[in-house]
Amino acid sequence: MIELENLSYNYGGGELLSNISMELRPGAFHFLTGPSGAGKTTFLKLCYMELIPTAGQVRVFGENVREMDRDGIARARRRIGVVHQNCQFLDHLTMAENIALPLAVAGRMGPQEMQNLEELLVWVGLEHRAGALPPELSGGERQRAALARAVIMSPDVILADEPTGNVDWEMSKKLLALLVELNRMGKAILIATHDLNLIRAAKSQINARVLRIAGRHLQMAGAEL
Amino acid sequence: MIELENLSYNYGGGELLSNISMELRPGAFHFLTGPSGAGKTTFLKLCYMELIPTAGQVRVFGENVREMDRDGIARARRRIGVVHQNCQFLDHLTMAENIALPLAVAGRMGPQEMQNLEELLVWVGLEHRAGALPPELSGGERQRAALARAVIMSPDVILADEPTGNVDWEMSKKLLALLVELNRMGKAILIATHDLNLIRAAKSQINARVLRIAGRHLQMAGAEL
Amino acid sequence: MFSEGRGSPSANPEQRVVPPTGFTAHLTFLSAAAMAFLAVFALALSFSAGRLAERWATELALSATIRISAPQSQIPDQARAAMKVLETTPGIASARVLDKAEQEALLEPWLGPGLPLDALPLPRLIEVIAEPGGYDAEGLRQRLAAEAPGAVLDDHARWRRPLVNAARRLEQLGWLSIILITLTMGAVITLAAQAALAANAQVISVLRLIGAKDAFIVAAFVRRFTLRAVAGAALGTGAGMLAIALLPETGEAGGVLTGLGFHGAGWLWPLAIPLLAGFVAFWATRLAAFRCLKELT
Amino acid sequence: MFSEGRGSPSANPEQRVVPPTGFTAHLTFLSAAAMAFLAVFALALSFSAGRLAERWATELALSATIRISAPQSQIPDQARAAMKVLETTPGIASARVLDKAEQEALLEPWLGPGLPLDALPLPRLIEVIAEPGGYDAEGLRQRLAAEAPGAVLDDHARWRRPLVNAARRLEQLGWLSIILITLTMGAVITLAAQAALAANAQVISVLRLIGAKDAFIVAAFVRRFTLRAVAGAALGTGAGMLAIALLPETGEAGGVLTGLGFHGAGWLWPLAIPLLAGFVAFWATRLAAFRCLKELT
Ligand SMILES: Nc1ncnc2c1ncn2[C@@H]1O[C@H](COP(=O)(O)OP(=O)(O)OP(=O)(O)O)[C@@H](O)[C@H]1O
Ligand SMILES: Nc1ncnc2c1ncn2[C@@H]1O[C@H](COP(=O)(O)OP(=O)(O)OP(=O)(O)O)[C@@H](O)[C@H]1O
Ligand SMILES: [Mg+2]
Ligand SMILES: [Mg+2]
Repeated sequence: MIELENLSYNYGGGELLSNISMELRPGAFHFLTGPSGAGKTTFLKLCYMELIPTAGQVRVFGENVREMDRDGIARARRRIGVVHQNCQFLDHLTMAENIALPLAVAGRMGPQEMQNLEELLVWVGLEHRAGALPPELSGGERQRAALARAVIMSPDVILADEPTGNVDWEMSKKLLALLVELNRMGKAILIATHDLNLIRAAKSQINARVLRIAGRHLQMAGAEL
Repeated sequence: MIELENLSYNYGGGELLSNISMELRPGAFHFLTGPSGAGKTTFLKLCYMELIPTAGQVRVFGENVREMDRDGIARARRRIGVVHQNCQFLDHLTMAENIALPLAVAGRMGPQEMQNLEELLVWVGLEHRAGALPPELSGGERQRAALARAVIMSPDVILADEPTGNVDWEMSKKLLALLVELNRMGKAILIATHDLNLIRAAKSQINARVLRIAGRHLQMAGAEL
Repeated sequence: MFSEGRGSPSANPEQRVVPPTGFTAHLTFLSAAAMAFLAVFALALSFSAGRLAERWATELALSATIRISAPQSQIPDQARAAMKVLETTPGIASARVLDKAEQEALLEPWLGPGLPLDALPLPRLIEVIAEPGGYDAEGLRQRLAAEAPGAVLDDHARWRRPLVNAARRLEQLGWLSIILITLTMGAVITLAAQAALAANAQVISVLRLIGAKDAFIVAAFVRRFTLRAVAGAALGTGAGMLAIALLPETGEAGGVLTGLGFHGAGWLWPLAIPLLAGFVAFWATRLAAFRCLKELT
Repeated sequence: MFSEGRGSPSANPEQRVVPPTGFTAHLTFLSAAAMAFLAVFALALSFSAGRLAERWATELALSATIRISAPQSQIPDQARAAMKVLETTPGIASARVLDKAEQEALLEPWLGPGLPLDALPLPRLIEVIAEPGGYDAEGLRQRLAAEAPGAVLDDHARWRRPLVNAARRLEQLGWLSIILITLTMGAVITLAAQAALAANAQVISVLRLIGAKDAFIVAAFVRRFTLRAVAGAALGTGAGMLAIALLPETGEAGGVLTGLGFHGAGWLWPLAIPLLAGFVAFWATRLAAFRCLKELT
């Protein structure tokens, strides 16, 4: 669903990612690791078309990103759920409205969706904070809300950047369980994380692959975990 | 240096923290844990006077927070280094300028301080990013910069909220070593974190105490870790 | 979700995604109001000056006299000659030789009543009425000098012409101010829109992230800013019209300018100001928003 | 650190902590410029109208005449009585009975030269020159009617008074516009400052966190906004003055108003506009900043 082909990227200085190829197929569950500053966030941004590669190709749902116009990118993004590393919300809307925002923007606010929203709020443990405004949330609550917003549209691909950086281990396991269930429904999932415990827990449940960015290249890791 | 006495706090709704007492003495090294949304960030904000308790007392450097005026609070904050959970910077200044900002604001920009700045940048692994602007940094780099800014004034107390949430384990150990060294120099340190590995690593090096917020109260933990 | 709040928002979620208030909002509203207020005054000034110029020009046109002082015997000939000249002068509506009675009435204030005018060698007077556009007084003078040497054109309203010019200038100044004010309003609204977009960079990036199209984002901002500019301009216009209506009335006798204001259908003109503000705001915001979105990549 | 950049910033770090640009900055600059531009025109209008009123008032003051038409025998007595009345009338600078020669010159245009005036029962004329403040014409008329029944005051410039009033009104309108413009400028700068503070909420919270005092933060914003308002107003004033200097000159003959502009030392007045803008900006920003900081806790 997302293919990178001989992709390179730099922010104007030296090359950050070099000659990387990857394919994210339906039903795949990938972790992305690497030291801080290695380029994990950059990698994800390339996948959801916030950045355009300096060399090589990115194909999203079969379309070459370079050839997509801005509306095309918007359409493709509706099929990709993203959890940003520093999750941002519309500060004047309640959390429930924020989580439902992708539905509102896409004009899909039927009763079925409202039902899903309720369930999702319970799953991420935010049912009691549904009416709060984003600045009133704790760090972990924000991260959970961001994950809920990413999956509300039932997207084909979920890209999450450090989704458990601010939550405790119990909550991390709950969030992982949500992602695993979505994965079993056929969604492709790519998670950037530092949390080795999370990776271990996932590997015990499903067939997760671990990619590692090191020295500008993408390596397969996993055996050592 | 910071004393809480029968402190309670609520954001207008139900009580979040209730009847909490604590004393942070020179040379103390405390961890603060608890589930997401328990009130760790709120607790730290009470310690650095961003919030005023709804009941009970907070004394900072011997002065009652309720009786301090805004300039008094500003003066006290110069002796407290804070790492916010979502670290914020002045986006138009370089990282080096941002880290040196407390010195600039206090009018202490001598050559000795410049020397310290260089060393600190190396320690947090940002020497190659000193000239970058904050939006150009990765999540982990921002967190390290925030820690550097918190300690540049050589404050008497360091309060850090999830300072290793976005960095890998190697870097976490390095940052911990920095904090341990500062603690050995007599600084009081209070760290809110979910990272049990970090707490374990600290306990193996120094006499760290673990406080846990659960059910509105502050408990001593640690034996089980 | 989106079901409380105004109207039926699930149909128009773009109405809610932009924060409802904020200083840029006040700024747009207030600058539109202030500009509209000033524009009403400029408009009133233009209209009043225009009317004043009109009136002065009319008075000017009614007040020329030709006096023929010559030996009594030559007077009838010269009067005829002068009349002939006047007939062929463009811009003269009519000319008429005053009869004895009229001339007596004119002289009375100077000489007192009951004067034996018949016994006096009085000059003959011709009253000249010009057309609204006026005539070439200098040319007429030269032609009169040639045809009727005793004829003297007393353009006694001539000194008023500068006043008419002044009034016309004032009218132009009013329109110039309106143009300036409109441009300023456009610039202020554009910048306010850009400030709002910059302040809402987070809103925009969130909307982008969840797959909102540019048109959706732009519509949200444009709608809000246009409404705000129209509302502000309407308020300012209303306040301006009220202020002008409340200006102390000195009556027609006091000259048109002292009665600064609108007459009759003139009161409809200021109502165009909010429409103009809305038009300016719509395009200013739209262009600013699309440019801003393009820059954000 | 803080050593590159402008000046010696380590001494003045507050100059660098506020982002140097941003839309609110442009907004402040531009609104100050636009307001100053309009203010220059309003000022020129006031001055020109004031001069016009002055001139018309002076002309008015020089042009009254009293005509005494009575049986020849009573004329000298009534003339004396009228002179006595005039002497005791406040606001009259001088009055003088015209002699035969002068009266002849006055009548010449009406009657032609070489008139046997001695043979005519001419009324006597008194030229009245008023003081700049003018006099009470109605009161004078009533007193003359009592003391010298044959005396008629011909206040033949009376119809000009509405013009003078109009000019005075125009002058007031100019000053009113200046007040409006100043208030608008103050409001716009205040809101721009608040918008800037709101947009820089992050800057403020960072500075708070690292122990910056309120005065430090306020100084940074106030300084920037004051400089920006002064610079904008200076530009606008300069542009306005240039525009006025370039207005087509119609000369003194064309009336003062058509020569809209400043004379001599009048050119110094617009220079006060940037100072006023700076003053307004300083206080508007200062108050807005302290209020904003108080609200942020
Ligand atoms: N806009 C930018 N301009 C220039 N350099 C950038 C920009 N964004 C990121 N970088 C640099 O690129 C490198 C990789 O950044 P990235 O955010 O992808 O790292 P990361 O792997 O996500 O790290 P972390 O685990 O700390 O979040 C970092 O050194 C960062 O400073
Ligand atoms: N400004 C606020 N207004 C209302 N409620 C708030 C506000 N800030 C925080 N809260 C609520 O108070 C609770 C505690 O928040 P706090 O940020 O202290 O949690 P935390 O322990 O730091 O959690 P985390 O580990 O997720 O960062 C949360 O439920 C949060 O939603
Ligand atoms: Mg990252
Ligand atoms: Mg927290």
